[in-house]
Amino acid sequence: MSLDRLKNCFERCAAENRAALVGYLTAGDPNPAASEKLLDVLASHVDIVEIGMPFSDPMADGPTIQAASERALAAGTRMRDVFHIALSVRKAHPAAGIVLMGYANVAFAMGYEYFAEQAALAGVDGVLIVDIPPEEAGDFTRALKAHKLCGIRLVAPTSSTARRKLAAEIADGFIYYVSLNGITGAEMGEISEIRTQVDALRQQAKLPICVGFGIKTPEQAHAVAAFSDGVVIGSHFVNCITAHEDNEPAMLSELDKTCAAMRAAMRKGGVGED
Amino acid sequence: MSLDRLKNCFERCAAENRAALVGYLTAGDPNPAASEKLLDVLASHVDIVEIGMPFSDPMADGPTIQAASERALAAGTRMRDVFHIALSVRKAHPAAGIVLMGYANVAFAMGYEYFAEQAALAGVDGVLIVDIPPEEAGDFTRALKAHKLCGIRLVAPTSSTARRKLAAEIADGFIYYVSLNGITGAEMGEISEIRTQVDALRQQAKLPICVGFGIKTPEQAHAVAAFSDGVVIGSHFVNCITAHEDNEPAMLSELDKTCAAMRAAMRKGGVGED
Amino acid sequence: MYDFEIRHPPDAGGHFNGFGGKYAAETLMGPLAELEAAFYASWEDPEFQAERLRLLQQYAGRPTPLYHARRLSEEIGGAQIVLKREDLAHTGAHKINNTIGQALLAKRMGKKRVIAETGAGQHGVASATVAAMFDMQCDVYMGREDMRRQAPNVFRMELLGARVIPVDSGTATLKDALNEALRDWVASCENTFYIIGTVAGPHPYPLMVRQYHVVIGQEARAQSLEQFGRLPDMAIACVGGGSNAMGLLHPLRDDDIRLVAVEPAGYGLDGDDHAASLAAGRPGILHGNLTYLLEDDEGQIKGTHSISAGLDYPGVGPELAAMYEAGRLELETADDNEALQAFSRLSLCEGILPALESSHALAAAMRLAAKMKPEQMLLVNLSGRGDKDLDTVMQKTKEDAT
Amino acid sequence: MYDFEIRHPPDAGGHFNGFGGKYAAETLMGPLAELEAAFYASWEDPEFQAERLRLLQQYAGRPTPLYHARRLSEEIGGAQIVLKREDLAHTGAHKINNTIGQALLAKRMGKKRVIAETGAGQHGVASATVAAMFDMQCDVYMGREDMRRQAPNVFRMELLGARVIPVDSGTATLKDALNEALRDWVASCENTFYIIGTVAGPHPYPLMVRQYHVVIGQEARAQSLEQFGRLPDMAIACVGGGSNAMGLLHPLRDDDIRLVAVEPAGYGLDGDDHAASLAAGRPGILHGNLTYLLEDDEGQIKGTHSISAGLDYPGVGPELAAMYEAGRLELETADDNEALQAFSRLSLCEGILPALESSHALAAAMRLAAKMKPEQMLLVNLSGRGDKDLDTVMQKTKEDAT
Ligand SMILES: Cc1ncc(COP(=O)(O)O)c(C=O)c1O
Ligand SMILES: Cc1ncc(COP(=O)(O)O)c(C=O)c1O
Repeated sequence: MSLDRLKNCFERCAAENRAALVGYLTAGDPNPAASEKLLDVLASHVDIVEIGMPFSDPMADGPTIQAASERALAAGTRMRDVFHIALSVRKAHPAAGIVLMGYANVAFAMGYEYFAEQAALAGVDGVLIVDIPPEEAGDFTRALKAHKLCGIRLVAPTSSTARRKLAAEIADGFIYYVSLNGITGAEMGEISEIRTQVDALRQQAKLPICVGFGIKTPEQAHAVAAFSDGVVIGSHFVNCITAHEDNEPAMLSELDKTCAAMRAAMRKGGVGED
Repeated sequence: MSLDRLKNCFERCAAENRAALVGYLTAGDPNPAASEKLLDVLASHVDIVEIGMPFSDPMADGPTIQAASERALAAGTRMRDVFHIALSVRKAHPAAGIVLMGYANVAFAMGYEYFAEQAALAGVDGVLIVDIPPEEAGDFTRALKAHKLCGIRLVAPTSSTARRKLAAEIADGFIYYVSLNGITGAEMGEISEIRTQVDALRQQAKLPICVGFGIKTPEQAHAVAAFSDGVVIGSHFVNCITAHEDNEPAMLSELDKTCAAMRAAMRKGGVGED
Repeated sequence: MYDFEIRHPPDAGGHFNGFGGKYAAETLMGPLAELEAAFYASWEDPEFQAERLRLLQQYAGRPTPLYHARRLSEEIGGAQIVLKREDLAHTGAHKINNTIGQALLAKRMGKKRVIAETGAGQHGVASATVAAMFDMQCDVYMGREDMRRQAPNVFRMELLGARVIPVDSGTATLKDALNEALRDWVASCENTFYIIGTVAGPHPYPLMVRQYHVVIGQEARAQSLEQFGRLPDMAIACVGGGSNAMGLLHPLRDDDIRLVAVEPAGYGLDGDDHAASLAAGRPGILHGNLTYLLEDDEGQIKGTHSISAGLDYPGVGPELAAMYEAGRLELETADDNEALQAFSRLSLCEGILPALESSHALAAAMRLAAKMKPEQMLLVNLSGRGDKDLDTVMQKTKEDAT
Repeated sequence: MYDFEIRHPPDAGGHFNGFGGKYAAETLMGPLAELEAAFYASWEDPEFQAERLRLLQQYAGRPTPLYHARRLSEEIGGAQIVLKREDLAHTGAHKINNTIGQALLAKRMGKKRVIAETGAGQHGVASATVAAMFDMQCDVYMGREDMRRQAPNVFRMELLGARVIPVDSGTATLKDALNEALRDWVASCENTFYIIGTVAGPHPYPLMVRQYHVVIGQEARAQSLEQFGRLPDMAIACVGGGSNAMGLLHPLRDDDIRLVAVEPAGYGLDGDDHAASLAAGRPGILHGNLTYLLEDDEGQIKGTHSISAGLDYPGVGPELAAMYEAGRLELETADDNEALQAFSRLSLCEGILPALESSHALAAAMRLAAKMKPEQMLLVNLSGRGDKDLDTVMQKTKEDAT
């Protein structure tokens, strides 16, 4: 089921000659109720919804997403809220891909098996845990597989050829290529360098390749869309929340606009490519 | 000359059946001019005038005499003022014993020889330097002797028999028995103990024995006078200056009364002895 | 005295009986592999080891003495208390053993910049110190709250030429500084060496830091035999991340000696105001390794409290977790007040001001010694000196007076 | 490494070529004789020496390392600079060598109370430290002005159980504290041992303190031969009273080594704001001995100034005066700014924060090393660590910024 849904997303996009738009928000940010609405807006624009599980110590995230985690936790967000939000996205957007993103300890504290079961019940398609590399992924991957969830794998500029091969082998759903050595929200790397890397990665991996980290403008997104199967936008969307503290309607409308602009940038070829 | 004058002082007192009164003030305290008048008052009551040479670091003195030194130095007192004051005492009180008391560095800085010459010219009879013990006294004693000045020696409760003998041998004028292990102005020791010590000292020394350190009341003075040849009063007299800061007439009159009371206490036998 | 055998190594993935490992972001997996290879190669390199030992001896002041605290032992009337004097090491704590090792490794790897996280400032100072000596750029991450509490150490680092970067995220203390250092490293790993300050973090850090600190226990073992003709019956150390504990205890692991770790009970184990990860935590994953953590039921890391900033950390080195679960490590705790009392007692009895961290070990040691016999011997790691804690103690004394 | 021969002893009266002696009040002559006898007897007593060595090693952390400051030497481009690391001794300076010796002697003499004077607080802390270990009452005299400047050391002493007695007389600094301690001792000598902090005071203090410190030079000599296969060409130390200087230099006196003492030039030798007794003073008598003093034309002792409280004293040990007049001691000075620069340079180049006292020696050493050849070797006594000086340096840095 889940495997199929992500696959379908990419196929649909390919058919429309565009890259998939993968959009991230932290669940529970700025509070569970508002978050549910925000993710609904997000899901109405993007192909794949990436739902961040808030964590007290988000070591791979920059200030924007750190703050989102802090807001969500301060508002009392718990894992059942995360799953509830996922489920409501699933219900309203049956075709959307849904991926949970987060840190190992949250899943470990639940128990990998129970975590996977709950995710599956919530209609989630895939899971990306930043700090469970392939070397430590054994039990976790088994739990995901048992519930037909995709284990998304990251590949970074520092990943060796051997590691890229390993990621390609064990990944499901898609490969997430991190476009820079750094944290979320940093400045994006050189487009030409990213393209070279993605092209090379294609030789090793049959899965779709999404590119993320640091993409902030429709122009950047369009440029990346040209040679990737999907473009991940995170901090840029979270900023819609940050910019309108306590003003929910403003958040929602800005997110709506921002998503629409990014969605438009997904088409392959055209202005951005010239 | 000098040797004779001190000797005469004690003989005169003995003839009058009293102990000699030895009175101390710091030269230049609170300033050279006032000090000259204060010492004149002092000399009119006491048998032997002990003139303190102010020093920046009076290690053997308690707070009262330390402060006197500080006042004198702050008022610009120099050694020529000290000698000038001694000379004016000499002129007004031809029969008075005059002893300079102080610390080694002041005499050393002048040169022992020049120091002794100046002292002799000022009519001084004896010199007591707190921190030149017999062991270090060679050059200094020679200089004093060359100018017929008495080298007064201290004996302390901690002085060994050998040291007492040494002091008795090399001393001139009188022996100054320190009645306590401590600094000037401290509490006086046990009278009976002091008496025992003085009596014992008489077996070794033919010189007159004066007792000092910590004697503050006529009663104490009277008790000490009973078995000694002289009683040294220091801090108690200096307090007359301390008590009347900036009020010279008051200082002078209080010193006059205080000296008179002490002088009266010098008689041997009588009330204090009962 | 010293030997270079790696005893009780972790498995190839850096696991100690399941604990530890490499729970790191993909970007760091390459640099960690490179680090691991460089560490093992350097460990086998006699020249590297000779240079490391030279610096430990001639620069850091090793061996540190083993001192029989006679007066204290007598007053307590139980076991003889013997102190391993890491307080005399350069910069005032055991931390320098590790930073010398890592800085040498950084140099060998051609890195021109080092970064470090610090809580109390001791590891930051030790890092800034070796960076100065090796002419490397040094940035130290420190929670803004800790910078306020430990201002003199901030100034020390600056005098040593390091830049201290305030961390405002999270609780603005040690764990957040570690997060921030990891974030820096992810972006800078090509030219930057991350000097972790304790036996935590992803493999090979827990192994590497342990190996740089085992000189403590190796010396203590040899000194004990030489000075007293015997080994101690018990050895005891405080645990923040566990570097001074592993340094002392690991080389005694195969001896018939009771090994005791002391965790900070803060205001008491009842509430959340402590940092006793083994005593009150459970296994979880943080900062690159699987270990005991203080967390809520959903795995969110808890804020901690200890009067000693160096113990104020919600995790513990994975090898300690493994030794604890294997029954080879006994557990004790000491709260803020017990630590303060031990601080005062050692100062008054022996003329040694212990670090508040070490005071936790001392507090437990005094308690345990009292139940032992005078012919028994208890070895305590005096991991650092208390000079850095004067402000804290002064303030506490003032508070208690009012 | 150590030997117990008393080389170049003074004459029977404690004179070194006329300097020194026993210029004390009669009351103290008895106690001084008693002390002298006890010192000589203890020096010949193998048990006493063994216990002293045991404490120096196991308590104070001797031998302290000899460290080749490679980076600094390279940057200067002259002689190789080698540091004797007294900064690593317990309590952070060489002072502990002396207080261990004197406290052991006090114990042997049955004294239950010790007193001390202190300026920077280092000797006070070292005295309070040994008093705690030996279970003796300890009162430390300290100028009120110095107490304000060195508040952390005051608190350290109090934590060690000592009473710090403020001195308001005179300039309220070190010389006045010494006066006050002498006043106490005159009254208390029966049950009290006065621990003087440097190679000054009446005989036998200058000899005694020197003998307690020669371990520094004996070690350095042996370490130099062992580590570098040679002796240094020059040895250099700062001079307050001269204890760290005599400790390092005296055992090298009979070698073909240039010996250099560095005095504090404060704001400059032109005015009175310095404490360079040998460079700018003349012979006089103070605090029980004849030596070089800073005084006016009538022998009144001058107020002094140095940025380092430990050098802020208007006299110098008599044996240094004798060696200086005999031409066996070269003289250099370093002013406040040069000392601060040396402080900063060693911190940045070698990761060692030197005491401001020691920074004077370093300043002169750098100057001299620059004129020497790279194959020559210059040994510097790093007499203490700079942690105690952080406030002073911080304030100075702030002042310079505005
Ligand atoms: C003196 C001292 N002891 C102990 C610790 C705790 O660290 P660890 O448990 O790694 O030894 C610290 C940390 O700063 C410290 O400074
Ligand atoms: C570190 C240090 N060095 C030097 C001195 C100066 O004393 P001395 O000349 O006796 O070595 C002091 C005195 O406090 C000191 O603390």
